[in-house]
Amino acid sequence: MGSLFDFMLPELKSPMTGASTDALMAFIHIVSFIILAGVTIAMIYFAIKYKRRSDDDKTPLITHNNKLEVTWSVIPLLLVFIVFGWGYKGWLNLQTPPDNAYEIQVSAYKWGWTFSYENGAQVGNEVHVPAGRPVKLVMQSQDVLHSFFVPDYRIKQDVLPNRYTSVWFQAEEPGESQVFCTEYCGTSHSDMLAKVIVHTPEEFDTWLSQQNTGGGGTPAERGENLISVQGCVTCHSQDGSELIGPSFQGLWGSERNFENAGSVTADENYIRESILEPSAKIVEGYQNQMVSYEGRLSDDDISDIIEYIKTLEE
Amino acid sequence: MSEHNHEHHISTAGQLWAVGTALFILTIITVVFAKFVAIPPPFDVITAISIALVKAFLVAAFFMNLYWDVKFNAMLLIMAVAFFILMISITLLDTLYRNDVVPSF
Amino acid sequence: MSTAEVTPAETGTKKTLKVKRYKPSEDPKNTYLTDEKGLWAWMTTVDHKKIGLMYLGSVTFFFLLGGVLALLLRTELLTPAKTFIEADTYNQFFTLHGAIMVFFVLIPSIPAALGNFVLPMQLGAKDVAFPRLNLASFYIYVIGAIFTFIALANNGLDTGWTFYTPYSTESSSSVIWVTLGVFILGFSSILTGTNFIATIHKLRAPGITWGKLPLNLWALYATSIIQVLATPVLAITVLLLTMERTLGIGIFDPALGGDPVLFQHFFWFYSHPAVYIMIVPAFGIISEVITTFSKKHIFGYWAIALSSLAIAFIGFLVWGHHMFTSGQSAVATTVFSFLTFLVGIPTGIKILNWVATLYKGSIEMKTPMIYVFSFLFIFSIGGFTGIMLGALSADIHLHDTYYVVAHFHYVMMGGTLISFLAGLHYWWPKMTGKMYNEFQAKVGAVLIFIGFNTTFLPQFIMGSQGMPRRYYNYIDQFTIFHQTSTIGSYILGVGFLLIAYYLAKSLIKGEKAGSNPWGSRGLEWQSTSPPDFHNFDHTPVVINGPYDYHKPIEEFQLGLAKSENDHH
Amino acid sequence: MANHSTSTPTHVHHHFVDGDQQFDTAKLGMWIFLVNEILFFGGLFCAYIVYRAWYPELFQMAALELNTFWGAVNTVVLIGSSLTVAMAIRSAQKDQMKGLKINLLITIALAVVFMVIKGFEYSHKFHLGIFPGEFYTYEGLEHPKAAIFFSIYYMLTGVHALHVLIGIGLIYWIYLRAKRGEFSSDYYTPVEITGLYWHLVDLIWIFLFPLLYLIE
Repeated sequence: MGSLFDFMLPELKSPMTGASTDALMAFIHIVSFIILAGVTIAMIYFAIKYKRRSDDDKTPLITHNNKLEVTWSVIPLLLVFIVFGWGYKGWLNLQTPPDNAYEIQVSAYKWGWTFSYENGAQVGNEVHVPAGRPVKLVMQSQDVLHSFFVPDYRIKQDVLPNRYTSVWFQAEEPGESQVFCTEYCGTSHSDMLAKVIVHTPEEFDTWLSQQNTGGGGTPAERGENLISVQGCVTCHSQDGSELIGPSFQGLWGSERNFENAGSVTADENYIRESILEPSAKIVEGYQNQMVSYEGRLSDDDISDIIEYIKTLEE
Repeated sequence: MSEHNHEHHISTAGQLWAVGTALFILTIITVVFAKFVAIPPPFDVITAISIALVKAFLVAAFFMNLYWDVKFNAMLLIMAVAFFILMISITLLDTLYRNDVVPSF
Repeated sequence: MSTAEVTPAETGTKKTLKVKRYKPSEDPKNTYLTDEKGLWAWMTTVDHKKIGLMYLGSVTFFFLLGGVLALLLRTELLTPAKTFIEADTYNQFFTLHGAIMVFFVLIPSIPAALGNFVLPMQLGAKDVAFPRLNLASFYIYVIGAIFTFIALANNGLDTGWTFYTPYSTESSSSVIWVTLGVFILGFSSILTGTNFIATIHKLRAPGITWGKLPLNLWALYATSIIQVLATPVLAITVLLLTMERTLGIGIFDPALGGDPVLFQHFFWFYSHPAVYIMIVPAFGIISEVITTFSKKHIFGYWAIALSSLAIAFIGFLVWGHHMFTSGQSAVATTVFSFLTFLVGIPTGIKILNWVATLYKGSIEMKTPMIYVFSFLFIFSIGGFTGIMLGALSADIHLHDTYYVVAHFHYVMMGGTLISFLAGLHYWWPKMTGKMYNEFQAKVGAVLIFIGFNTTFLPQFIMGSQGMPRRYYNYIDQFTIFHQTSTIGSYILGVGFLLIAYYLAKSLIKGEKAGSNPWGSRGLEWQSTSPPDFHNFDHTPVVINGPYDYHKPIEEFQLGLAKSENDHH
Repeated sequence: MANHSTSTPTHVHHHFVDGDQQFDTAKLGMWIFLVNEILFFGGLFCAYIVYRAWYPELFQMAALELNTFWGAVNTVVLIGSSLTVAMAIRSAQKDQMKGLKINLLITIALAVVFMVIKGFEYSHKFHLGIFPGEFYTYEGLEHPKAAIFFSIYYMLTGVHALHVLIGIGLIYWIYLRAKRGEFSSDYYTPVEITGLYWHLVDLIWIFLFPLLYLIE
């Protein structure tokens, strides 16, 4: 049985995200196989045993049996509840990256992937990650929908324009894994591939430091530059002092309460929304005065600013 | 089947005019409420929709004759509205809660 | 002449009617096929049987088109990268294969083609409630098809049948022609559904109470409800998409500030229930065939009847399970997953009831019954893999892989199409009055079963190993699975050719079928083959249920001694 | 064809037992069609509600661009036409053929008034540069999604207006048939089911009016 499952699934390289999935799939396959075998055997057995002898065969009148109906409704119901709970638990784990996850920005486009690191390094169609450490990918698309899929890690997440989505994994051993795009995106959809390359932590650090970080420094440095160039600093301080708008200091990850929309934890999507649609959520105690920066900042600019704001975390 | 000769209901002119007048008055009320009476949100929307529902009920029950008609036709209308509400409420489950990472229940 | 106590559908009170036995002629002189002749008479007919046959012809034509596309796709996938067509052509082919099979074949196949033919007959009615509307919905279908052909001649379509924005708003192919075609086609579906609901409610022969309604009609009833409730949302969705492309209204296009995930909600609000539009009528056929060939009362009539309605209802609440990875909110994902499992239960109940029906039956393995056995096996696999895909963490891994492709082919092709074939072989003698070659038909059924599993079983494995769907190119490790799958598809192709051959031959050389070759108790079999223009000699009177195989056939051949409106 | 005997009126099709069954069936069919209409508009209302929940301030700002007075007038006009259709059916039921024709004509007139007012509203907006979708050029609204509000506005009112136009056609057809004397208290099924359609058009507007015009 074990070897059959090994045949069905690729080798699991991120047990933290995939172990529960694999166990659940094995469970469903086994239970399904038993029931399917039961149904098939019953069918074939009846077909042979009750083969028509003559055209005048008399059959008994059996209309229904409520006990039987209840039994075969309730047992499957219990089974699917187990499956639901199991799937839900595994999925919840996939939705909640560990706090110490190493973050990499992902940009998807027709037809390729760009991975950006904290130090400004950018790599195309290859994402290098350290082994034994959770890695979180914060993704967005530059054009149509894409989807980031690594079969070895049992993870998948659509990549959308205008929004961030994220996915995480923890590869335990150095090695390579295949990345596919699984949301149809046109001509070269099937060539929109990438590789995850897992290094030992030491090798990873060496690799990262060797990367050309390009002009303008790290995303955070570029972000710092942008907020003064774009004039954000006129209204938003970086040291906690009160100006027209809320300060950037301590913004990242804090609980924001709004005049008009409940509260959220400040994350990428919140900051992005605040830049592009400032009036959507007004922080308590402030006026709706900011204008939208849509069209004035590119998606990369916004990502850079977010990176900078992250460094101002208290 | 032919024994089943139910009479078609015929509304009197008075009934129809009464319903029409009620609809006119409700229209005026809803405009007055919206424009001249300051109702704090979200009760302004609730008021406007409630008045619209009353108007819709009047039209469906009396102009469309559902009040006197076989119940199945009324059930069809209710079913349509119910599925419309299902469609909206489930869609809102997504669009309103996109920021919460983990369901809060 | 005798009397019978029946409950007419309308009043609900018992009354006594004068009835007499009418034994259908084994060699009818006047049938609906001889009644009106000539092309013009066919094209303007309001006879539900002829309209059903016209649908059958169109569906067959589109099935051939979609099937050839499928074979071309499978051939291209024999090797990684280019085998014989370019990536863009491949993308167009899989889009058209999907769109044609869904909109032009699966949705109308059972309700509009077979349903149109048998529904009034199973009710003992002379026609559907609105015969002219019925003809209109056929022509609306034709117009929708013409729009699609215009698109074909004009850049084709490369968005996938799902039309996801923003790809579909940017695509340079003729999306608008197809969306308009789908919009028009939707009305055909809506009108058919409207017609069927009204017919089942109002035109039941004396004595057919809800408890004596054949399960095929319960299934068509549930289907019609879904058609009426869901199809308008498809209409508005494709209309909005058309506007998005022409005016840039921005509701779904992220470049204009819209939300692509909202489009997916709109799309799947129709397209998930549409899956039930395709599969629920298949359930109806299975119930008819399995009782006929085991000569036995159906087991759990109400369980099967009501589970169709339950599926129709719950089917509306689960559309978001197509969107677990789309970026929809966690709350919605959780709710959708939970509801998805609920829809699996009534389906499972049906399967078990059918198997229980076989118990102590008198089982004859004629061709339709072989298809039913294929169906039970294949559809069960489709159902179990559906449970797999409903489980959140497993779906994250399997979504948009070949596992999903295999799953919906097991459900749609293995479920709907195989039961369509069961129904076609079952009612073929009634429709044409001719019998096909039983041996060749059995070979065909076995070929379909083998070809089907060879094609799609490997797809489960490669999908679970990570092969994404809609891929023109693939990495080498999947080659063996793709090649096996392609070989399977050729076997399927041969199977379908064989079926086409012996069915066509039966029209010319087939033996006379006789009015009731299977010894069925169903009302549609108590008339001549092919039936009279008015379906029955006398307005039928029904005192027994359609599955009362313990009663003699004479009790199923009763008609009003004198019709109340003198129409026979 | 079946031989129609004298006991069955000619308007009864051969597959019905009698006129009552035919009337009930036609009405049931129309109601099922109305279910489909409600869900057709339901999709648009769904888009409206989703965007309204996302951008409530946009809807409040944008509603000020719509003319409540003319919206209210149109509501009254449409309710009036619903009333006259109901009166037309009553006339048919009572065999008052003259009343039937007059009421149908008034209904058509009111529907035309509705369309004319709608036309003025549209042309006023076009004049300001409020076009649907990407042709939107109006600068009076400081909101990045202003164009989307008006897209939804144009879709809702546009699809509704299309239904009004179809309704005018249908009622005119009924009027012509009434003029030919096809209807009587025994047979007025087409009048009744066209009336049902027209009431639905009214029903939709009853919700459109507060949702679009009356948000402050």
